[in-house]
Amino acid sequence: MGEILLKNAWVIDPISGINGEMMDIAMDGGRIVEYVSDKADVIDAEGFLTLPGGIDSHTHTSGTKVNFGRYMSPEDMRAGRTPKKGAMHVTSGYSVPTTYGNSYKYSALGYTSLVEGAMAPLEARHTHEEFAFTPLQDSFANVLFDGNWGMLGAIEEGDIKRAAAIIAWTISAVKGFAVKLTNPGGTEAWGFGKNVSCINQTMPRFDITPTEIIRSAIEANELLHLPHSVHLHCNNLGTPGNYTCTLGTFDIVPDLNDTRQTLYATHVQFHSYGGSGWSDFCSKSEPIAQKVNMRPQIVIDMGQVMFGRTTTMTADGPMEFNLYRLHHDKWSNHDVELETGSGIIPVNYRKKNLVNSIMWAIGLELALLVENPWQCLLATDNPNGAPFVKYPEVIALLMSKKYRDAEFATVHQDTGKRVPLPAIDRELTWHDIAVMTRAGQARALGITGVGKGYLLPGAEADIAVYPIRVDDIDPAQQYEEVIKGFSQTEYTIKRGRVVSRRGDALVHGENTTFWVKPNVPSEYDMTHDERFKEHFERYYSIRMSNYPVQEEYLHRNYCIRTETDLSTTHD
Amino acid sequence: MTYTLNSGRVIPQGAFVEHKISQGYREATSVLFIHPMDLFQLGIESGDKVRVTSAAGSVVLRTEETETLREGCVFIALGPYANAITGGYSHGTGMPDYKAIPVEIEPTDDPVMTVWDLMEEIGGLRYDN
Amino acid sequence: MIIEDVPCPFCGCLCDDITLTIKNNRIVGVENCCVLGNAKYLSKQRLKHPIMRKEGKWVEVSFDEAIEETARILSGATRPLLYGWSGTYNEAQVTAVHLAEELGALIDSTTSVCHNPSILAIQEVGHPGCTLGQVKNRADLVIYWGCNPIEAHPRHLSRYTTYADGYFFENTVSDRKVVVVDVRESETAKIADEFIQVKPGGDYLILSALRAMVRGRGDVVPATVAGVKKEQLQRVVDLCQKARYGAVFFGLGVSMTRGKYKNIRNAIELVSELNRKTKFTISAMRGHYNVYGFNEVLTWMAGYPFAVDFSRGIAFYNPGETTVIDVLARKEPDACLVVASDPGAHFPKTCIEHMAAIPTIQIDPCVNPTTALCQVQIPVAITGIEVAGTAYRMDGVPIRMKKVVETEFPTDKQILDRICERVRELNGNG
Amino acid sequence: MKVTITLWDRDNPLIPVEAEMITPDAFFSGEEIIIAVGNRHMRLDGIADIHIEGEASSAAEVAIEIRGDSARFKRVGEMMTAGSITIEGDIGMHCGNFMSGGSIEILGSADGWLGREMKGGEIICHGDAGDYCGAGYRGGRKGMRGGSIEVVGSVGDFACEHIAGGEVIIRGNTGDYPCAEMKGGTVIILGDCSRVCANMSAGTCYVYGYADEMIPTFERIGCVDRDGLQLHHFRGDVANRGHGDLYVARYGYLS
Repeated sequence: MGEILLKNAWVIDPISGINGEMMDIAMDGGRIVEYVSDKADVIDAEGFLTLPGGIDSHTHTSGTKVNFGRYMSPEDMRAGRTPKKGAMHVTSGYSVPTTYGNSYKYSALGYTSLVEGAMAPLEARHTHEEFAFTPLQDSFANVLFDGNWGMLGAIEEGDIKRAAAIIAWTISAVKGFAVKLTNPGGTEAWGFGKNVSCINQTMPRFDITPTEIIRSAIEANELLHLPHSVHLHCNNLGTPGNYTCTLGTFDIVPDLNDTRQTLYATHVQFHSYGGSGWSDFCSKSEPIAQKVNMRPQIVIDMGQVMFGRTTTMTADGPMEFNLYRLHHDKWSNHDVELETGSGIIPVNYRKKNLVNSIMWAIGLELALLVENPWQCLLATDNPNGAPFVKYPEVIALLMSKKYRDAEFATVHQDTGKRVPLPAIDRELTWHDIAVMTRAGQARALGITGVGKGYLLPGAEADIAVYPIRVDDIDPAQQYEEVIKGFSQTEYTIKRGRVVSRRGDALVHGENTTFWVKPNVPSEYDMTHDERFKEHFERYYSIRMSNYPVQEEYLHRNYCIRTETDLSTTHD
Repeated sequence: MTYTLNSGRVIPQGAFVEHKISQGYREATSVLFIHPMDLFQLGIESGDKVRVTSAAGSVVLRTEETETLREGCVFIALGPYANAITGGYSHGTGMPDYKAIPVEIEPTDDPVMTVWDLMEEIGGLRYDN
Repeated sequence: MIIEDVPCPFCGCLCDDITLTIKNNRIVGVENCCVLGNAKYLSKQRLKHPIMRKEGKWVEVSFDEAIEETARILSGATRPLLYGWSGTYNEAQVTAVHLAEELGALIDSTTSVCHNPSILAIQEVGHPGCTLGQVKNRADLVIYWGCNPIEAHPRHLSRYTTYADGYFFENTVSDRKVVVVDVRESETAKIADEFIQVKPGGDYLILSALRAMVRGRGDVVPATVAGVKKEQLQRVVDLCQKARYGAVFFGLGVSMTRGKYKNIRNAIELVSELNRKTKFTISAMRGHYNVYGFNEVLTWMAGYPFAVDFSRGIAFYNPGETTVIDVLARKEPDACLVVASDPGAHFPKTCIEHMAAIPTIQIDPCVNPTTALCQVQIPVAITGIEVAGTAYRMDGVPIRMKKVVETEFPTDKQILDRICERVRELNGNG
Repeated sequence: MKVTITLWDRDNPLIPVEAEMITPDAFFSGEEIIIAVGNRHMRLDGIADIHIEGEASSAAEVAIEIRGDSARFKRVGEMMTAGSITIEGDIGMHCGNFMSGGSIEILGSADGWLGREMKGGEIICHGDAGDYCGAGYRGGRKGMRGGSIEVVGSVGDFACEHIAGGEVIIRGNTGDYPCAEMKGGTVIILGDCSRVCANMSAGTCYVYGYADEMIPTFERIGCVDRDGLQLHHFRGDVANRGHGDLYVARYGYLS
């Protein structure tokens, strides 16, 4: 992490307003600086496309259910094995690679920060253990609150501040980053094998609806001034006709924050389905995208599906059971007491399958129909829609109508009648892609303040240099070159050090875990709340004192402290 | 006659797990639980010793009667005595047959070996400093 | 000094509510613990120095010499085997995996001889499971199949099932039904509402019959299956279908018997079938307090829960081929490292015969039957008492084990780190 | 091209050797044949004499003969597409893994996983075969998908697990659970077996001997005549919503 000078970089840095300039970037101590001395190591970027390090704002790489995805799938593990080589350890796995496998492959794609999409608080230690073995990316964990009895009880009582206080205690106890709701109300109902149909159905155990959970969590999130907004996996994932539920959900989102969105809706492809069943299943990307275009307080990610084998894993337990009944393959389920659940099944998205073909089209449509790229980020909900190694292909599809048409010709022949994709001519630009793969993520996650997502002095020196000369290729025509260029960086620089070169990881690396700690007034500190403690000791199966994730699990870490609006005198 | 031998965890064996060289562990793991009718047919009483022989080997155990087993089924706590008559074949699964092992049982006056004796019998060296 | 909420380093229940009284750096009082954990906490037996066999006799040696000898033996081996791991913490297990990778070794854990079949079954059909608190709060039907928690996991019933406080119960004991399936009337069977005494090895057949009956195809099932009358099976099916939440727990009585993983697969498929009617979960009664932790560590590092062969430079997994019992029975290994387990007491005779015939090294705090099979033994600190670290409860919940007394013994991790470092040097990768 | 591989006596004959490059395809391409003895990689000619006679214009014209102690040689013939391999003695695990064409003849016995995930071609084993003959890999997708295996002797447990296609003839007996999870293909067992076709969903299995401990969830359809024998026809496994066909000459239940 000494001095480095990256020369002749052709930079796109949307947050800094740089759109294609030849620059030299100086780094020292892991940060970007104005100048370095003449002792600096010099790296020649040779005019290659240089972007801030990639950020995946919604992926599943670490933790209980990810590891269970590996555990239950030796056939997936053997599909992607690499031997020990130089600084690289042995890896296994295709759709759910081992931690080292994830880290090396993401690094080869130029990614330097990853947000684990769903961490059950009770099992948070596991996620942090895996973060420690994902050495080449910084880590963030979304904390699941969809079925949190404490928070739901407070919402039922109408006490938003108490709900916020419980979020604050939990999120800092488990060293998490953001509030995640997965099928709010539904995962708790799944505890007795039930689900909720949409946002206005009352839950079985608490006298509240998903609408109230989502609204209250958003308000609580803003009271705590968390960097990221509420991160929502909507109700009814994967069911035909669910787009009305998604639209209804988007309608209830207030606009409460002027620096970022108030709601991040994840893998929206899975929530943009029309039809009354599988026989008349169709795309409803248009109304969904229109709604997003009208509501700047919402940011979504694509949840793009790509063809081939993968593994689906989500905290949405009931959804996975329905998927299991459809596929009759393996099914794992893991309900987490007083908090959430999860399910895992392997899938194979096939071009011959009409539903799969429509799903593939919907993700692309969302990215092309949402006008503002800052509002629709690129992700596959790795590995649910596809393993992240497919990102270069997704990028190429978005940049080339020709490529889309060529692919479209190979999918199920009836797809054209069910989706608007063939009629969409838009081709995204290099700048759009830079927004959708790093700048947009940094802004949506609220982490520009800690130096993520841009390349000006003061920023973290996380940089990806792709072997692409932007002036030499036309992405609309030469999509194969785009795929190749984004598949393997020339250099991936992490915290001011070259960690990956032409696909090989060069160093063991050490990640940083980012977590939040809201500064809560003592009357809202749950550590001393008798009612909270009594309830905890009575119904959890572990002691409250053993619940918080100890400092030992964090290694290198950065605590984002926030001031809150919880003080009682404030009202 | 052929009996079906099962092995499993029991409290006394578990409690001596950290003291496997002790008399207590030896006593807990070298007892063969057997139905009274089977004892009767063998012509011995509870507490008498028997030699138990399987395809994998044989071992001397002390009997203890119990009516919790079906006739023809015998039980032993898991441990080195059980393993002296367990084979190493796993049917390609990695898991040997620790349960439902066919065994022959005959009365004997031979002594119940100590754990060290069992280990030395297969080429080990006791450490009793 | 009183230390509360200590997690117990004995069985897979990983009870985290133990209270210890410490006087002069010794545990003198134990509260809330079962007899098994209690015996471990109060145990005084341990090996005091590293020992090595020289000219047919045991001699005390230094840690340096023992480590050097271990590294020399392992790095010179063509088919080294690293075995054990369930009685140590994740942080040490991680080093073990790196060591295996460096050596091109086989690495396997005690899982191989306990719930290996459960994992093979899960790999075929998945696992509808849950954390134990979910059972405690919700399950009105508990089925213990081929396990005897009263003797093997003594606090399982009081902390997580029959006798545990549950949110959805007024009267926790009377509102829950218990079914026990076993070949003998175990202590647990005595408290059951329904006890199914199955003929040894007959579990698979009964599970198939239950599945058909849940599907409404009892017509094909014969009048008696593996010693159990069809009427009794129908009663159990009715109990299951009426339950609001059923929880199945299974043990070695299913995994070790005839059919092995096919039994567990059948049980999982029964549970999946029942989920079409009501809520059901199934869980393995894991033995060692951190046997699950090793499965997790090896999985995130190498992709498989146990039995990984690094001999070709990549991770290869095939139980039956890469499992410890099989390689020992085939007499493949030419060196063996045993850590935090006791194969001498738990492996079939033919397997430990081979361990005695090759250079075997043990890292363990205690003298045990495996000691007799070794060339070298290195004593270490006791996890959960003298050293802190992570362990995974039987349901996958990770808990931090505490250090409650000081020790002069090095930790498993320290010893393994030094061996690993020395092996790298000997391999020319230092 | 005729390739004769004569294995030398090894210092420690119990250490397994992985020899997936011993295939007609590899000899035809002229690649260096690397094997692994435990964790040491080396050239095949470091542990065997290799004698090559004649030329070949395709892998189909390569005939390999293995002499000496090959009982611990694993993965011989893996992925082979054509040509032939003859093994004079016993062969280790995973012989003919994934093979899609050509033939393997084993004059002795085979260890476990003979013809695992095989797609085509044929294997004849004159001795016995171990566990998981014609089966699949862990994780339970598909076992053997095509081609044929004939075992003159008996086979171990879990024969043809997950089998999805192809034909297997076992002239002797099988162990426990032959054809478990069967999805397709045909298996003929001339001897005795136990717990046959557990959890099958499709495919056809004939047992000409005694089927012990039948799975209690098969529906008896009737009787058929085959090769002069009366066979009971069962359909199942009902527990698994299966519709496979199981024909057995004689059977019994564990009641």
